[in-house]
This record gives sequence, C-alpha cells and structure tokens, in this order.
Amino acid sequence: MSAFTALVRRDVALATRRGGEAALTLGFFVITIALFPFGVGPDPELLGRIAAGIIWVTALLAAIVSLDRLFRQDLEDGSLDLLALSPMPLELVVLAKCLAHWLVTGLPVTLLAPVMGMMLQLDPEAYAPLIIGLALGTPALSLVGAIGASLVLGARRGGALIGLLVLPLYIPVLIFGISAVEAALAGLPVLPHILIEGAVLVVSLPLAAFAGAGALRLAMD
Amino acid sequence: MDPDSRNPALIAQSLSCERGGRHLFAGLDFALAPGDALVLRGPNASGKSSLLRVLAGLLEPTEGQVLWHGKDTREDPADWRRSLAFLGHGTALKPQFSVGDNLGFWSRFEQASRTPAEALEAVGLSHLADLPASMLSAGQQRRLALARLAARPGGCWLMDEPTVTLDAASVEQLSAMIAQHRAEGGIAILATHEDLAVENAAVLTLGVRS
Amino acid sequence: MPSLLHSLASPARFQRISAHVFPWAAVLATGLIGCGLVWALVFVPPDYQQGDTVRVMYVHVPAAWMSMFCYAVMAVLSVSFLIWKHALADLAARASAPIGAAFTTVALITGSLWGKPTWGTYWEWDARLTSVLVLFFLYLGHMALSNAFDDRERGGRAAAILAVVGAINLPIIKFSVEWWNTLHQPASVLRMDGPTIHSSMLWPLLVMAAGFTAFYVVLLLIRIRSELMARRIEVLQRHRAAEGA
Amino acid sequence: MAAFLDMGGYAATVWPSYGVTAVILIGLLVFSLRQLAKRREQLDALEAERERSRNP
Repeated sequence: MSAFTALVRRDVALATRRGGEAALTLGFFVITIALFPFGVGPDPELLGRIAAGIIWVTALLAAIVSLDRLFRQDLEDGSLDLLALSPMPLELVVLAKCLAHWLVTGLPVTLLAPVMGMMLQLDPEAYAPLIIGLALGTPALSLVGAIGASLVLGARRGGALIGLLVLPLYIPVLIFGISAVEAALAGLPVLPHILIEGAVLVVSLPLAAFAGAGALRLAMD
Repeated sequence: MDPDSRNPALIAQSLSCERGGRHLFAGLDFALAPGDALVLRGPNASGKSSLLRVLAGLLEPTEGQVLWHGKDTREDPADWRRSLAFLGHGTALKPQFSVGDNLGFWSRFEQASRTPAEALEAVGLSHLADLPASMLSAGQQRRLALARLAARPGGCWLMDEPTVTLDAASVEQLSAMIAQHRAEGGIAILATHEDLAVENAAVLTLGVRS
Repeated sequence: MPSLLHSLASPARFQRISAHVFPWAAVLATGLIGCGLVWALVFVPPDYQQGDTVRVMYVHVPAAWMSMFCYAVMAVLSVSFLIWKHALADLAARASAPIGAAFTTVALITGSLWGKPTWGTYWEWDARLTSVLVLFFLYLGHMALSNAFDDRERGGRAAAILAVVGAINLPIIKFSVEWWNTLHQPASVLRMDGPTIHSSMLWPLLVMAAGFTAFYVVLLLIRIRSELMARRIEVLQRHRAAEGA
Repeated sequence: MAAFLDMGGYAATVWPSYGVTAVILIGLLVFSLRQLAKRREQLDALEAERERSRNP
C-alpha cells in the first residue's frame, strides 16, 4: 500500500504548490458563488431559498475545472507509463489519483460550504445535510470526473469535452445532495437521502476504477 | 555467445506488432540471460519504441509473447514489473519538485532497492539534489531520469534513446552505468541511434519492412 | 496478409447480410410509416379529453421508445466490442449514436409542442422530459468523444467505454430524476398515460413504432456501410502517407 | 378537408409535430446517404490511385 500513499502524497503536494490546482479551484468556487447575488439580486429571502442549490452546482463546476489536468500532465511527461508499469494495479492508480483530487478540491469545498452558506443566508436547518451531502457527494464527483478525464486524453479540445461527458453523469449526485437539504427544510427525515448519496459513491468507486483504468490503457496504447 | 546455454531470463517469442494498419515488425525471437545487453537499431519510425513498449507490457503485441523467468509477462505480470525499469521518451519529472523529491517519489513508488542519494551519486547529480527540477538543463534532466534506473539494480532496464540530449561525458558515464548493471546480473535493452559503447551487446536491426 | 483477410471477414459478411436485409427494411419502413400516418391522422378518433392533440402521440411515443432502444443497442454493442473486440460492433455503435440523438430530438420537440395545449407550457420539468433531456446529452457526449480523436479507432474505443458507463448510470439518473420530481410536486399534472389506452389508439401506435424500428434499421445499415468506408479510406490514406515518406 | 387541416383547433400542435419529425428523420437519412456517396467517391479515387501506383 505504500506505493498508493506515495502517489496520493505526490499529487496532493503537486496541487498545493504555488500555482497549483488547489488554490485556483477554491478561488473559482468562491468567486462563482459570489456572482450569484449579482445575478439574482441581494434579496436575503431569495438567496436563502436557492443557497444550497448554488453551492452544489458550483461544487460540480469546481470539480470539472480541475479535472483536465488530472491525468494529462502524467501522460505528457511519461509518468503515466511508469504508473501503469508498477506492480500496483492501474485501477488502484486511478483511485489514488481520485483521492488526491478530492483532498485538494472536494474536501476544501465541503469545508468552505458553511461559510458560503452563511454569506447566502442559508437556513440553519440546512447546514448539516448540506455538509454531510457534500462530504459524500464530492468524492463521487472526483471519481466520475476521473472517467471523463481519462477518456479525453489524446483528444482534440479535450478540456472542453470533459464537461459535456461528465456533467450529465453528475445529475444523481446533485439531486440526492439537494434532496437531503430539501427534506431537512421540510422537516422530513434526512437519512434516506444521505444513504442514497452514499450508495451513489459506492457505485462510482468500482465504476471509476475499471472505466478509468480501461481509458488510461487506451490512452497509452 | 549462445544465450540459450546460460539459462535465459527474458525470452521474446515471435513478437509481431502492427500500428495503424502498418506492420512494424514480425516474428521477432530473442533470449537474454542475466548480464546480457541488446541494442535495437533502425531508422525513425521503424518500431524500436514500439518494441520496447511491447516488451514492457504497455502495448499489446499482435502476435507472440514475452517470458520473464518462464512466466508470460501479460498473464502474470507481477514479477516482471518488480524487475522492470523503463525509460521512455518522457523524463517523468515534475518541474515543481526538487531533484531529490522527484527521485524520492519514484523510489518510494517503485520500491527501489538503492536510496535516492546513491542513485543521484551514480549519475553525478548529488550536488543539485535540493534544486527545483525546472532549473536543470535538458541533459541534466535526462540524467535524473537515468538515476531512477540506477536506483533499481539487478532487473531489466528498457531504455528508449537514453543518450538523447546527453553530452559526451554523460554518455561515457551511462556506458559505465550499464556495464555495472550487467556486472551485477542485470539485463539492458536499449534503442539508440548513436554509438553508445555497450560491450558484447547483441544488435537487433529493425526497419526492413516487407 | 492473413490479418488483413481476418479484418475483412466480418465486414464482408455484413455486406452480404445487409444486401439481403436492406430492401426489406426499406419497404417495411415506407409501408408501415405510410400506413401509420394515414391511420393516425385520419382514422383515429379524437381523444375525449385531449381532442386532436392526441395525434402527436403517434410520432412522440415511438420516437421516445426508439431513443431508449437505440441507447440500449449502443450499450450492448459497446460491451461486445470491449470484451470480444468485434470491430463491426464498434462501427455499429458509432453509427447508432446520431440516429439515437435524432429520435431523442424528435421526442423532445414533439413532447414540448404537445405540452403547450396539455400543460399550458412548452417545457415542464417533468420526470420524463427531464430524463430524455439527459439522454440527449449522453448522445451528444458520445458523438463528440467518438469524433474527437485523430485516430478513428481510438475515438471508437473511448466512446465505447463512455456508452457502458452511461448505460450503468441511466437507471440511476432516471430514478433520481423521478425522485427529484416527486419531491418538488409539479404544479400541473395532466398525465397523458392516465386512462389505459384504447385498442383503437394502440394499434396505429404499434404500427408506427414498427415503422420507426424499420426506419432505424435502414439508417443503421446505411451508416455502418459509411463507417466501413471511412475506415477503409483512413487505412488507404495512411498507406499513401507511409509510401510518400 | 379544411376540418382535417384544422385538427379540431389544434393545427398549431399537430402539424408542426409531424413536420419536425419528418424534417429531422428524413434530414438524417439524406445526410447519411450524401455522406455515403461522398465517401464512396473518395474511396474509389484512393483505390484507383493505389492501382496506378502498383501497375504504373
């Protein structure tokens, strides 16, 4: 397992260096959310009603913008060949890279969500389901996103394609994340929604591992 | 030199490769025992890189198989991958990391038996260990990539144009490195245009297309 | 040379089968759709609730069925291509995607036109419409990915992986959209599937659906032939480039 | 006939639906056939070129 942790640590270190992905993605997340009050007006009641939706949709977009470089650099500098030739299965390489991607994008987004919620006048009832939902949903975003990122390797206009491929597949993650918040606001039980969000994460684990590894093998061929 | 009499470790059997509807090579057979070296020669696009990638297991051969200590490297790749060190066109370096960190990652990831410090010593880069890799010249970056192989003695080195961008002194250093690797029972297979001094190496010339 | 023969074997068989099937499919498609059109537009009585708008059903519903059928075919072809590396499966999957996208577009537009008199709006975020919209996006992604590579075969293989991932996701997407829709309780619910459908309406619908299926086969055969030629063109162009070098 | 065209007052719903269906499906058919013809032409030219280069 030490090869796995070595890879996760390298990718996190790369993303958190000066000019790395992590800060840029978080900046994108915060700025995009700050645009909404300009777009729909500063009315606290309106903002409060759509706050959870804004945060979730922006979290989806933040996951997308950082995906293009998930495998591309490793492909271009030859690292991917070496990752594929290690005794560790390529499926685990994909999962390690997804974990690193989540640690530098999904996790900070989840941690920042309460602050953003406060700025958008989110209902106090909604904080817990929003954050738990994000904690379960954002890893699924990294995993499903990795499938898209690996499929477009070597494609023309790869970066622009990722969004088209991945966003439709993100819809369930978004829906169950939001429905947890809606249930809390309506005074209904939240747990079923959270459990389904967890199930989506569980399904996306093997899906990303196998589809991602298959697409990477294709890209190196 | 009759490799079969010395218990070959790596055997290629009737390897064929086809890329984009074009036959690169067909029916290649060779066997290499510990300490052997094989030099691949041939013009550009003759399939040297593809052969190395087929041997490594990155590319599927159209026909044939590669055996490592009697095991098919496609069906049972674990032993082969533990013994294999691959140097492709890319240097697999991250410019943001220091020289030492770059090598350190690959050493941990590939579970190298030599320490990064020893490997840097072998390619003469010890004094630059704390510099960012982006500051290195192309030749120095290539040497750093070679240090990754130096950290993993004893197995099989697959090297694609290892001398590219190297100066004369570094080429000599590489010759010595390969010689030592072979003396320790390693196998080296390299594709190269130039005349890198590799003593007693078998030569395979590709590029005679049918 | 043997590998060249091998690669020609299945396309040659396809050409033979296609030559037999194509005329039948063409005749069936023309006959059934012609028949269905007259039946649906002239002989079917207006619905007691929806009046003549119900006639939209005879193009909308078969198109919606075909949009899902096409994706299912693509997914099966992609799986067989990924597992057994059957080259023709790849071509057929690529050839299917634009047809599926066309049927999906028809379903969306006719659904929207039908929505105006029944729901009072062109677009309702109804569970069905929404999941068909997502299906449309999946088709777009598949087409974009399969054409995004300089090497056609690379594009085909990437698109095959995407088609399988999409197929695994489709039930989850459909379920989630329905869940989301019930959670939000749409304002106007006048379901077209309310009363069980009368046989005077069912028969022309089935005739139309059969006609659409035959039309799908016609289009598919044309497009597979076209894909085969495109592949052959690429091989010949590569040869010429290699000889020129 | 006028009553038929009027579609019980829903002409604006029924006829565009059938029209759009026809345009899209026949459009794809025509597009596919033209693409096929174009590729056949290109393929014939390439094959002829190959024949010429083989037996000059």
